[in-house]
Amino acid sequence: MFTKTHSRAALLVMLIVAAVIPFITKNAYYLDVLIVAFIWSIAATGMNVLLGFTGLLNLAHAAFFGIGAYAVGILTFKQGWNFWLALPVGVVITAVLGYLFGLIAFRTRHDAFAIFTLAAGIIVTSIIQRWTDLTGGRDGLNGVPPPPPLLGLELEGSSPGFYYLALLALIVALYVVSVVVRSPTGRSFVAIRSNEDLARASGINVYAHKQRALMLSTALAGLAGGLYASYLGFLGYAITSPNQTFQILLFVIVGGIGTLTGPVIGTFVVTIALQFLQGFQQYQLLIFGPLLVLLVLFAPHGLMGLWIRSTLKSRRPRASATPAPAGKEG
Amino acid sequence: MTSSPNTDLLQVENLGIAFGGLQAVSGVNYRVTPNAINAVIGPNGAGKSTFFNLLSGFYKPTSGRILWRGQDVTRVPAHEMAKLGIARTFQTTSLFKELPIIENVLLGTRLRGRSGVWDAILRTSRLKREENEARERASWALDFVGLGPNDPRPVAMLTQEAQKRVSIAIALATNPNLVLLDEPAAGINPEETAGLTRLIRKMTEHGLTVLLIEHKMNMIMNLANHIMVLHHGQKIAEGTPQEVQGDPAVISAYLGGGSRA
Amino acid sequence: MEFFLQQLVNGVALGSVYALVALGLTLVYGVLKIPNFAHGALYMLGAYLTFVLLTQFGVPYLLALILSGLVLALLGVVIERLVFHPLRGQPQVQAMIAAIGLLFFFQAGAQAIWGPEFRVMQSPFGGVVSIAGASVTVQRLLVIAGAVVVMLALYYFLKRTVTGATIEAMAQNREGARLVGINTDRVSMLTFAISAGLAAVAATLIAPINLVSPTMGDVVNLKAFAIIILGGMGSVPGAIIGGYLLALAETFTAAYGSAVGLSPDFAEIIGFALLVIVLTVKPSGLFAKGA
Amino acid sequence: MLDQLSLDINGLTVNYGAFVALRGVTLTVGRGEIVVLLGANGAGKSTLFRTISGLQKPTSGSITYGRTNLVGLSPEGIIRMGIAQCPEGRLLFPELSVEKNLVLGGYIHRRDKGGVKDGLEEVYALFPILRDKRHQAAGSMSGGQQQMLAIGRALMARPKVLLLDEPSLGLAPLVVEQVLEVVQRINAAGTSVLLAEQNAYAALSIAHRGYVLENGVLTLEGTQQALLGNDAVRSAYIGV
Amino acid sequence: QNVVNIGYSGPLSGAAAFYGKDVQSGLEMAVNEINKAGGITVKGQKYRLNLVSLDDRYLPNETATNVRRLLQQNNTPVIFVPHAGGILTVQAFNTRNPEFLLMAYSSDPSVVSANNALTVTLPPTFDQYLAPFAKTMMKQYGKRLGLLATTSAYGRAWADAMSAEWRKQGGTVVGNYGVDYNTTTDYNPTVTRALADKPDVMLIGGPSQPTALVVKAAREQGYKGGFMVMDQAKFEQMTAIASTTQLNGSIGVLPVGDYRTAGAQRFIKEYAKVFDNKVATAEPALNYLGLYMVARAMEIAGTTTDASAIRAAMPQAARTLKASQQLFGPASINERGQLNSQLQIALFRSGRIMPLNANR
Ligand SMILES: Nc1ncnc2c1ncn2[C@@H]1O[C@H](COP(=O)(O)OP(=O)(O)OP(=O)(O)O)[C@@H](O)[C@H]1O
Ligand SMILES: Nc1ncnc2c1ncn2[C@@H]1O[C@H](COP(=O)(O)OP(=O)(O)OP(=O)(O)O)[C@@H](O)[C@H]1O
Ligand SMILES: [Mg+2]
Ligand SMILES: [Mg+2]
Repeated sequence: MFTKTHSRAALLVMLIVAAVIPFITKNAYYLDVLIVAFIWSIAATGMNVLLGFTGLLNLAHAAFFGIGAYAVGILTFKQGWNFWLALPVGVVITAVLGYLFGLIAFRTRHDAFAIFTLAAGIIVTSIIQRWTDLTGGRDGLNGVPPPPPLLGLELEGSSPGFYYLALLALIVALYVVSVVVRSPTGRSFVAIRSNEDLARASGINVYAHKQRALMLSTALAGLAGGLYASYLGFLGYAITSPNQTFQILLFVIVGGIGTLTGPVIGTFVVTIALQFLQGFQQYQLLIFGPLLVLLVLFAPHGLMGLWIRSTLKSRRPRASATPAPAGKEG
Repeated sequence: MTSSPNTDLLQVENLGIAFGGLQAVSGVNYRVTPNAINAVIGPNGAGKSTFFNLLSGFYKPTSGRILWRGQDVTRVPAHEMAKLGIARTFQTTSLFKELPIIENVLLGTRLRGRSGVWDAILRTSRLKREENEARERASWALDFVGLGPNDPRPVAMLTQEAQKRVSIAIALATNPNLVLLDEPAAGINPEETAGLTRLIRKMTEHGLTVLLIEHKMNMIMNLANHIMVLHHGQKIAEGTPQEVQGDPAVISAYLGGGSRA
Repeated sequence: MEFFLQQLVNGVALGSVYALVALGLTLVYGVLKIPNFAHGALYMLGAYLTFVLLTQFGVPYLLALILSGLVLALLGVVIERLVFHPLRGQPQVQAMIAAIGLLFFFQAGAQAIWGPEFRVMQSPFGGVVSIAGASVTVQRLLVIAGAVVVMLALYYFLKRTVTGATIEAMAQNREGARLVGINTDRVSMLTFAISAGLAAVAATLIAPINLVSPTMGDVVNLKAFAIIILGGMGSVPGAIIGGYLLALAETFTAAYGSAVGLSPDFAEIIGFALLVIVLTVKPSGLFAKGA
Repeated sequence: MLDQLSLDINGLTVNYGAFVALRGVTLTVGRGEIVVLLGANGAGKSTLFRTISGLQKPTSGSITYGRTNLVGLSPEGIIRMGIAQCPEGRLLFPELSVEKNLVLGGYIHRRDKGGVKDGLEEVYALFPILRDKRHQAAGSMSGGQQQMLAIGRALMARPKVLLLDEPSLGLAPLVVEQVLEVVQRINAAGTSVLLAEQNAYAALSIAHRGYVLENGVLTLEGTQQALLGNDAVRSAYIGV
Repeated sequence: QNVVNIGYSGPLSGAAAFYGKDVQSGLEMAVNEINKAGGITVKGQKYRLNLVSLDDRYLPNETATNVRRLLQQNNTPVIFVPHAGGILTVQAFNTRNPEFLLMAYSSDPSVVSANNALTVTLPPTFDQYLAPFAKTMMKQYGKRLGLLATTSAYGRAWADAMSAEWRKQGGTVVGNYGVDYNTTTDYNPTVTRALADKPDVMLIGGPSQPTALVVKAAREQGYKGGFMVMDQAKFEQMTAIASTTQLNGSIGVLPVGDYRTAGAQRFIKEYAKVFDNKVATAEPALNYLGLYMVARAMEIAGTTTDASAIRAAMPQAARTLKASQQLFGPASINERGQLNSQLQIALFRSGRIMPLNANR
């Protein structure tokens, strides 16, 4: 219970800080790093729905991010759609493709599921590479327009306007995930993660719930991708690759799997850490790699897990090794 | 007790399943006596758990039919079976280990809910109504098995006996007509076994039908109204405890001559 | 016919390398349940090590092959001790992230030491022989022969020796293994040693045909994952058959794909397409045990 | 029985975090004895067994076998001393064949190929079903069959002290009888046995002595006769 | 002392790191030389140059972030980017506040056709090689062309353009078997396939070393025809892998060391000295040249901050470079911001590289 109020408070503080930043600095680089982190946070939150709450590792997550990005990019750039129409349509397209993907992917379980999705992701990447007429192929798509100004607020590039747009999208994503994981549906996700056979015996339609979790997860990936496309203006196939998926996975795990705020914190910490390490140029991964190893060794439940554990310790002498999944209510 | 087709709960005809070359269950005809305690006994590896897995939709039979209230449910998936009113427990106690008691039991109520993702996002009244119903049902089930809802610890930290009760509560929370219990008394002591016996009796008093696998003969012979004996996947005997106990085939295959058990 | 034969040799040589890499991965992944995404980096380090032995120390090729295998085996033991052993009992994704951390470290390390550019490893077996009209480099024959010898030895070890059985036993039940007196720590180390050693041998065999660079393991690594799933996880024959299957599929896509409208660069993803199709039809993989 | 020694446990305390699972337990398994350990669920029986086998580190106390202190030895070291366990939950190798499970049970004697073979024959003689299923994966057998395999695997180590943690769990009455007979036979051949059981009557009927463990503390100790005659024991562990 | 920061965002880690490092080396060498010679003089003030390099792993989004960082944290008036994706992304905002000059190193035609007012493109587009390559090779080896280029956007464009040119000159294209030169484990299957069509000439190319492997594989399988080597691959690097005998009959870009200009000869020697005997290719050479032009343009424009003015001074800067800095002959910059560096083509024949004149 206390962890819940704590994380609520933490969330509120974070939000307030996030909201005032554009008033403090107009530095396009800082805004850029934050906007990109907001966008990846949404994608990481989506991955967490599936991995953290439902226990399914989808290694095609970046592919869905890419599908959302290309959908919005193509609709606005090639079809001339308005961004505000293209974004929701892009999200729906991603979720529907997620559903179709699930039809086949959920025939497999456990490790086979993870590797199946890895392979599927690689295939999506290569389709995007080869379907030149639609996606621009290996050249990519250049010139995706920024969202049109809204209420006189400029939304182009690393502007405060886009900053608030991305922040708002993240808040919406977090809201949706938080209410869903607390609902009976979300509880069923956790049941599947915990014990699939018992869930089935208890009358939970495991397949249908996996599909729902996957659609929610891919919809969030699509939302993040759509924002990314109109933020950057350029789309290349590289954003759909397994490497991107691993990066998102990193965000989720560094922050703390199965917690609401973990993926967001993880995204920010990793993104900012990598910016700091930029000074080391080609040696940055020489430092980052061991940092990762140390992290999983000494904070196996991510930064949020570390934090929850320390609060638990102060409250109760016998701390349990596992953090309370956020899906439960006290 | 006479059973006409419309009071029939569960009936199987010529039921069988093979794993590769092994015929784990074969040609079993059986009818569950409604509102009674039915037992399945038999040597290890006789196919009892497999029989349960067939009834609850976890395995698809390679031959035969399963009828529920006269309807063919042979190919119905497990979660649908639960919705129809067949609940089960597993031989090795199976729980949502990292969740507390109440969450475990609430999950048993999930199958009656229709609310989905949108209800959660929009916080519909349906969601709230279902949530209240679920909590009521869950606390009823916990009450029934004699546990309190307020223990915040993950169930993995509870005693074996409490865990067994939780698993029964999850089954009861699904609002079943028929409960399949796979060795509920394994690994608990005589005192606790007695408590469990009382609990199972109470289930039939509440109008439930119980189908039970157990090796504890004292318990079974006291408790069961009707016993079926499986051996090598086949039914070798069926009847009241007295009938079964005296059956020479059962004695040689299963009970043996001694009285230590 | 000559064309077919040429392609067959190409495919079998490539398959030998795939099989060796996949074997190492399947041991660690299937047996210790660690998805070692750093496996490709070990492969890469094995190649560099041989490269250094050849160019800086003038060690003969075959000796370099053995030395590189041994040193990598040692490195396998070190990472098992330092990283994966302490992670025992944690969820799989933790090990996966640790492995990715190692991958970053090894790749960046290799770049820091040897630079980012491609290196060329000359093999002493540079000749070309003609077999039934197909011209085959001696190095390719060496790849095939070397891989087959190593695989037979490994198969014998795993299936016919008690020490080999301990690897599988520990995989299935660590505590059970300890109770019968198996030193599970030693078995974990042994598994990693074999796995990394195999990677180094595979890399040393293929490097003279291809190039040595810090990222040379990336693609092979992904393919090895596809192979072990294709072949059924943890299954030793599965990894071998899967390796050859994938290589032949790639080779023959390149060879005959254009007849059915598949461009040769499709060969690079045929493995993943195959995997998706196989798992769609048979979700547990081609050679999965049990039902 | 010359190489027989006694297993002595003195003031053993075991913690799981802050939770005390065993508190100052003192107990002896003498040469050639069958000793029964009775106790409700969660009393700490398995904890004691795990600690003897070296899977769990005690907080304090000693475990000696003859003159050797077992505390601090690895499980491998302990089984080499001749102390084997058939654990709760069986801990088999589910995907390996029955025979490989048994062969690995004789892992510490692996250099003695003939001995392992003889061991196999002995186990198959005790449990003929295992011979029939020797090529089947252990995990695909029924619960009871697996239990037999677990006992057989422990015997393959040719133990001098055999620890049996609830061997009758989930077994058919006929098989329970067989198992207890087997225990008696093993014992007659010179192996001391420490047996944890819920099935107190059956266990006591073959035992020499017994202990009662409650909430991590030994509360009662006595001979077979004394315990069978004890009212508290009768009501708590035997049932009326 | 005053300092002008010059930005660079390229792949310094990952699969393309060798390429990013090559470019970076060229820039670094120029910066060091200029500083050693006392820096640049702008409106009478002395300035030292400082290269700020950031790794973008070849990812456009990372390039965008890096560029914003360079602008905000380092006030760089000029930024070098060596890949098309990054360049195109940056072109979306380099003419807006704050403006900066983008030094683009990519032969992708869309970089030039974007008509960006603040971009200078360093490498020549590949179309100038098409006609002479085709003409020379068709005459010597025959009319059947097999395509075996890398599958990057660049490689495909090259292959398409060459097919058109080849047909225009009366040849036939017998097969198109692009493979990814960055990920392929074994080139043999594809080479075998391509040879089955009995081509007289093959178009190959990607990074130098894999390209050399393709040459080697083809020769080992008995191929006797000619190779047209795309400009991404450099003879001076290919010789480390394929023997000169195997390379005989290849046409490609003249190695930097084969220019008889004093600038090229000095550059090659210096580069080998500074970078531990690394072979200098056109990559470091052109970026080295680019950096000298930037330095000169700042002096001419009399500003280290005004990107438009620096850009405007670039043509004059190119013309007025000292002879020792003109690597390939007199450089010039055309109205679309493209450097004409006078690169030449070359033929490998009897174990030697012979320059040919590419200009029509
Ligand atoms: N790994 C553990 N962490 C925390 N507590 C544990 C752990 N293992 C056991 N316990 C607790 O220690 C106590 C003793 O457990 P133990 O398994 O030894 O009992 P037991 O007598 O063997 O019971 P059973 O008859 O159920 O097998 C129980 O309360 C149990 O909950
Ligand atoms: N998934 C499976 N694959 C292969 N064989 C199986 C499978 N499940 C069960 N079996 C086999 O079917 C037979 C019956 O097993 P089952 O578990 O039903 O026995 P049981 O009667 O419940 O025994 P116990 O009383 O020991 O629990 C056994 O021989 C077992 O090995
Ligand atoms: Mg059973
Ligand atoms: Mg126990």
